[in-house]
Amino acid sequence: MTKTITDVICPFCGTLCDDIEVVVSDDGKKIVEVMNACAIGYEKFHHSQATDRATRPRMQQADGSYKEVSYDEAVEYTAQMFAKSKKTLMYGWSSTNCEAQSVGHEIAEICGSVVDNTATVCHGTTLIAVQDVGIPSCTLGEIKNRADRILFWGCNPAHAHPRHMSRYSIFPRGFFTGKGQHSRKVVVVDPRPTDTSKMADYYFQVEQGRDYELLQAFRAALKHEWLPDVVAGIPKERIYEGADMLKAGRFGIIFFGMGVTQTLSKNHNIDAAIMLTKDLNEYTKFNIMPMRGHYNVTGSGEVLGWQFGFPYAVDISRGFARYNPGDTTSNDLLMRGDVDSVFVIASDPGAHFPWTSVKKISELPSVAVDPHFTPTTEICKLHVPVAFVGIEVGGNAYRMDNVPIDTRKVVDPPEGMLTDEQFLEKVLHRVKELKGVH
Amino acid sequence: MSEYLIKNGFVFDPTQKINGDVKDVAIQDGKIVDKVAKPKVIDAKGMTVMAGALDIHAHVAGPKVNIGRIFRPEDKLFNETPRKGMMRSEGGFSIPTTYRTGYAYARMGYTTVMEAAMPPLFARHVHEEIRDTPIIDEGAYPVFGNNWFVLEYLKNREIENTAAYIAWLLRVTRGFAVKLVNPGGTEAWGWGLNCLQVTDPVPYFDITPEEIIKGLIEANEYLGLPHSIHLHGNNLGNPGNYTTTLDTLKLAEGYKAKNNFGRDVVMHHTHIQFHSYGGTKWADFESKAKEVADYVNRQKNISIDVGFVTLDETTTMTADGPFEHHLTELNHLKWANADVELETAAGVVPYIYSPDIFVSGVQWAVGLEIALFSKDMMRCHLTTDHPNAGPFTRYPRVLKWLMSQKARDEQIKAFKASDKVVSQSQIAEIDRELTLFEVAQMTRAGPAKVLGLSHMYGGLKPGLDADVAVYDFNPEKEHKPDEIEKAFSHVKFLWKTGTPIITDGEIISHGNKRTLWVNPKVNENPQVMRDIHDKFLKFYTVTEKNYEVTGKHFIPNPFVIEVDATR
Amino acid sequence: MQTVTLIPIAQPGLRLEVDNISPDKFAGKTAEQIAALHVYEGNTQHTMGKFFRVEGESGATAADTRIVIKGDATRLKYIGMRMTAGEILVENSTDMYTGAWMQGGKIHVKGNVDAFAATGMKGGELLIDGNAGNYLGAAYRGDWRGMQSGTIRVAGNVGSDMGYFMNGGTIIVGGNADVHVATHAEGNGKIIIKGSAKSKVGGQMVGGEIYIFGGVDVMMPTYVYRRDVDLEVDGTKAKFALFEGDTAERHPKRKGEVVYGKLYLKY
Amino acid sequence: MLGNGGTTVPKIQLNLITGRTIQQGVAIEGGKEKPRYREACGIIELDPSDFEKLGAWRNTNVRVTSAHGSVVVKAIDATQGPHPGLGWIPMGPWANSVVNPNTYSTGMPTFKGTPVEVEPASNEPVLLGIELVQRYCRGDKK
Repeated sequence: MTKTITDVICPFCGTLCDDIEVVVSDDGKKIVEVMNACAIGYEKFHHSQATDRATRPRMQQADGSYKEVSYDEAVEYTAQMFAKSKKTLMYGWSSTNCEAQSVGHEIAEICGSVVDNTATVCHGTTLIAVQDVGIPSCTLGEIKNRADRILFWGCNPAHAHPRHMSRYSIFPRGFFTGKGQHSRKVVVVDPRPTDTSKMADYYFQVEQGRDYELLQAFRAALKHEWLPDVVAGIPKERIYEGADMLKAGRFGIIFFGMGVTQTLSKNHNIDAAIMLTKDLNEYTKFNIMPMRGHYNVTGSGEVLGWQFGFPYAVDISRGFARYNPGDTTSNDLLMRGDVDSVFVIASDPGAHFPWTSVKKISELPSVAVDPHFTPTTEICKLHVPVAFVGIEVGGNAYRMDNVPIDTRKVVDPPEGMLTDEQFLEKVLHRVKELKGVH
Repeated sequence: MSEYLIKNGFVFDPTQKINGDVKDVAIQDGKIVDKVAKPKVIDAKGMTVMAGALDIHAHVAGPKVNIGRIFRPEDKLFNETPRKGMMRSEGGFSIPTTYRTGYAYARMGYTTVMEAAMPPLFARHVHEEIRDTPIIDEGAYPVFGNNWFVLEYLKNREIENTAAYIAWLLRVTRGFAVKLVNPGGTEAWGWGLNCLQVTDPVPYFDITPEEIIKGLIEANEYLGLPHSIHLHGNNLGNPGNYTTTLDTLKLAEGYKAKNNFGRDVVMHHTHIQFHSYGGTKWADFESKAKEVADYVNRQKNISIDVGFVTLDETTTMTADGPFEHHLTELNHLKWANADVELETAAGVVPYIYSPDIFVSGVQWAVGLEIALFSKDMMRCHLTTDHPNAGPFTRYPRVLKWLMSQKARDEQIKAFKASDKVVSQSQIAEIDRELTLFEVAQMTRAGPAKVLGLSHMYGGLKPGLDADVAVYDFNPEKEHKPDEIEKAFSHVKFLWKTGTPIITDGEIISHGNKRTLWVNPKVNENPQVMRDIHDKFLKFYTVTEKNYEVTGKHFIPNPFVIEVDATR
Repeated sequence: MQTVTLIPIAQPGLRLEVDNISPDKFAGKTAEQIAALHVYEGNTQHTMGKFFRVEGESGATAADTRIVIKGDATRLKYIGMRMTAGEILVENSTDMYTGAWMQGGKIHVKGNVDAFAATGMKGGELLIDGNAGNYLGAAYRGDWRGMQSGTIRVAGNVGSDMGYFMNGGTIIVGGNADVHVATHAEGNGKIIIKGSAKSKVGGQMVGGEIYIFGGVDVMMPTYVYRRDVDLEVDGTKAKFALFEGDTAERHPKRKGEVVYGKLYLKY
Repeated sequence: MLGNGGTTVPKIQLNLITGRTIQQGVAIEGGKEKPRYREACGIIELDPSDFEKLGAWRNTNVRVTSAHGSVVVKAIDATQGPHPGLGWIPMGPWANSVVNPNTYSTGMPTFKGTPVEVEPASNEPVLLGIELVQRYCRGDKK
């Protein structure tokens, strides 16, 4: 007799869907079926069951091969690495729960490390912009219930956040939006037509790298200021028309993604988009929201925020927190040779950093804590496999709109496996011994 | 058995009418007791002894506070303290980290703080921050004044259903009291609009702020909760708004407090300084503190906290979404907004109260006038609406101004537009100086009574929690104004429920911090449960099962106050 | 004026934080006392003496203290941070935050400086014979109060985000500038670029002046040509085309006149 | 394209962008050690017009080279387009072999908008993700 667990939270993307249903075997050990999830979420729940996954730590040998070691040996190696280092880069944190993050932060404070999360290569530049000009935003339900203007700028939810459009943005019928998609005008700005732009009423094919110019042009157009005939490949008539269409809405939202955060101008693109949103509030109601990637990258920023005052790239090397992207961010630290060991958890820089940074990681004492085999685990000196958060252990996570949702455990991890939090607790305990603090 | 005897201090305890008599205070197993057998003795000779202080209204934990921290790195610049011994690192001035928040309150002799606005959907976030704030007991007020359930029930005057919903929400969010922020106006902000007067209709919902406020007073007294409704009224911060404030306060007339917690008031109006302005525009801006204070003096069933302006660069944050938009239009500084589905909104904007700006000077005067015109300090409490009118770490400076006319005169002289500040306010004519007994009422006995917690906090009566602060301040000596500020900035000794937290000025323990919440029992109410189920199905973006705050990882040390409101 | 000379005798493994290398910190100290000052390599506190031979001695005050750094300074962060007076001469190149938050005095770097030089500068003079990195004379993260006053001269090229949130003072660049010059500038700052600039010049600028001798590759669409003007700019007499913007921004009025950011392009 | 007396290998210049695809998302959760990850991310999507300029068949391997590195991927037709002049490699080790690491002191490498040169490399293999990363970490790659 199988049993069905409802209201399960999907630990993949920042959409943090919480309506997943998981059918588990009667012994509660195996996932039999996963319902309501997107293709990626479905894959994540099922692959967590893979028989070929690592269940014990693995230490890199001289010849580059890996040899299984005990969790105790893994804790000792990790703690010694922290204790001996002058500055450890502690990177990742976005695919684990807030409780594990908290334990990691105390290790960082004791050892004088740098804590950075995946925002550093995702929405870090968004956070810089927010610090410069703020951010008028809202929860996703406000959009579902009120929004009649939906603008996707440099993001492609059809691929990156598959259920976003049906749960929150384009299609849902809400309190003041009973007609669903018919109550809304959808706008997409992207250098290539995408599966998202197929659903748009208005599509602007911006010249790649010219988002900043186009955003400022839209702002000028709101005030009917002069514009050159063509901006970023868009004729000015279409810009004035677009500006009026946005003004004419009752409640609008701009969603944006890595199309602008990773493109030339970076934080300035977001800055201009936020100011466009602010300007639109002179005429109607408008908000803006980053399409956060990992399911708990937002949570990492929140916990760092209340414990240290900064959302990522937190340098605690001198015992107090400092922050300055460009200096205290992972890729700058690695490329400038300003760290002497690397601790990676719940993310995969090996796959997602430029190769010059990845090479630096492989040359340093390094630990990767991850349930999967990844390019990172296969270049670090030590791989510590752990239970899947949101599947084999619960814990708090923050959705892309900062809404906290407590993830659920649906099955037990393989016999004897530790969770991120348990492993970090052991390392913290050992680090305190080595550093003589209580 | 942990026993302590604090000997020979000047004791101030309004709950026992003790006014500076030299007495001993005994502590045993977390409580104040009459006598102890083998105590550790602390010599408090020449020092001032009071109960631990309570902050009835501060924004110290939760989503908008953290927006403030995250979007103001410059607030931390050159203002960080490294980890030391058992103490975590600290940072930030106007929006300090959770660790600094706990330490800073303790250093001032505060042992209980109420987070003033908790968006229910974000309750987990609020509780995580409370968990990471050491030493002090905390509770949080969920916001109700723009909640769709409340608007719909009260449109039909359904008090019992409103009460049942309040009971449910307090339980699932682990909340402490019923908070209203710009009732109706924040829902209107969902469309970029506002409700400035208590008679302005709320778009679509066909109800007025007046009806929301009266309805929630009735529901609150139906339940008999420890605290009264906690109200941030409409039209905050605008010239001439004192008439709106008087209209709002009048709504409490005729209501009587019904509860088993010794509370007499039915409405607590918060940070009333922001609501006591005259004039028609900034140019003729003036204080109407007298008019408001006089009404509060007459009307015994309401209480207030002040929201003193401390003349600092700070960070404003409130669930009054439209106000923050208004503010960013005025000062052009960065603006964060956070609308919350079905429930509320929030805004955050940095603000500089400059002694060189006439309006800031008058705002400073309004706050002090409110307190100095108040006759019953049990109903007038010390706050800065942290961090809105200034950081809570400035309380000792506010005490200096309240206790010393000389200190006030020095500040008035320091204003650039000194003459205009004086002409637009009455502060220069007031010679009242608050006594330590009155300070103890404003910061201890008063808030404890209004919160319905006088059976735990606010005094040194045997049986109360042993929250005791000892200040190196001799009331029999003459003091320069700055010595007052210095003494109240840093307690010499502090106990939290009997645990020594500060000894000889050094923090030695994180104590046994508790999270307070109220759990009202009401009759089964199938209709309200159906309505809740229906709204989660149709309009929320989280499921009903994923809404309630449960688990030790959010609240490791809860303290539940049970209320039986079954009929 | 008395001179203290620092001669590197060891290089750190990581970057070295030398915020104590400042006339304000050296003033009134002997070579021994200076050698005992702290420097930081990650979480590790060292004495200055571990990395530098200290020669000469400081003046009684910052104002009459001159510091000379010989040898390789490319791994030294925060040279002259928050200095109020006196002089620092660096004979080669420096790392980040050279002269950050400086309020007075003079820093002369004969080589290059890395990013964040003169962050939040309030006054004084910074001379760079080589190139400067990104965020020269910019605001610290989140602060709307960038460079307030003082002068920065760079003989070579500068990176991106020069004069970010600039409110006052002058930056003169002999070579070229990368993207984002004077973004969010407001008030009376002045930037002169003798070479050329890339795109995003003057984006979101509310007030201030930019002079460019060698052209801009892509102009912001929110700048409007006003007229030609004959000017003498840092010793060069020439005809300039005056553009005003950023038209997308709010613009305050001064004496009834709307104040714009001014962008002068040399013919 | 034709040189005197013989053919020269055709090369085209493109502006490279990278990013998410649902296949990439499924593959990273399905296991980055598996061939499926290479199928999802060891590719470059080209506009038909650029295929013409390149004179290469669909689904043949090409070498993508930038100022920052070089990598062999399989060239396929644009799945979301048209985007003449733009090349698309899903985010992953293949893309990260060539993207511009310059952060402009923001912490963020310039993942989008890297000028690259694309040339046929039908005889060169597309490496598995982990293989590729281990190779350049061991220094088998400049």
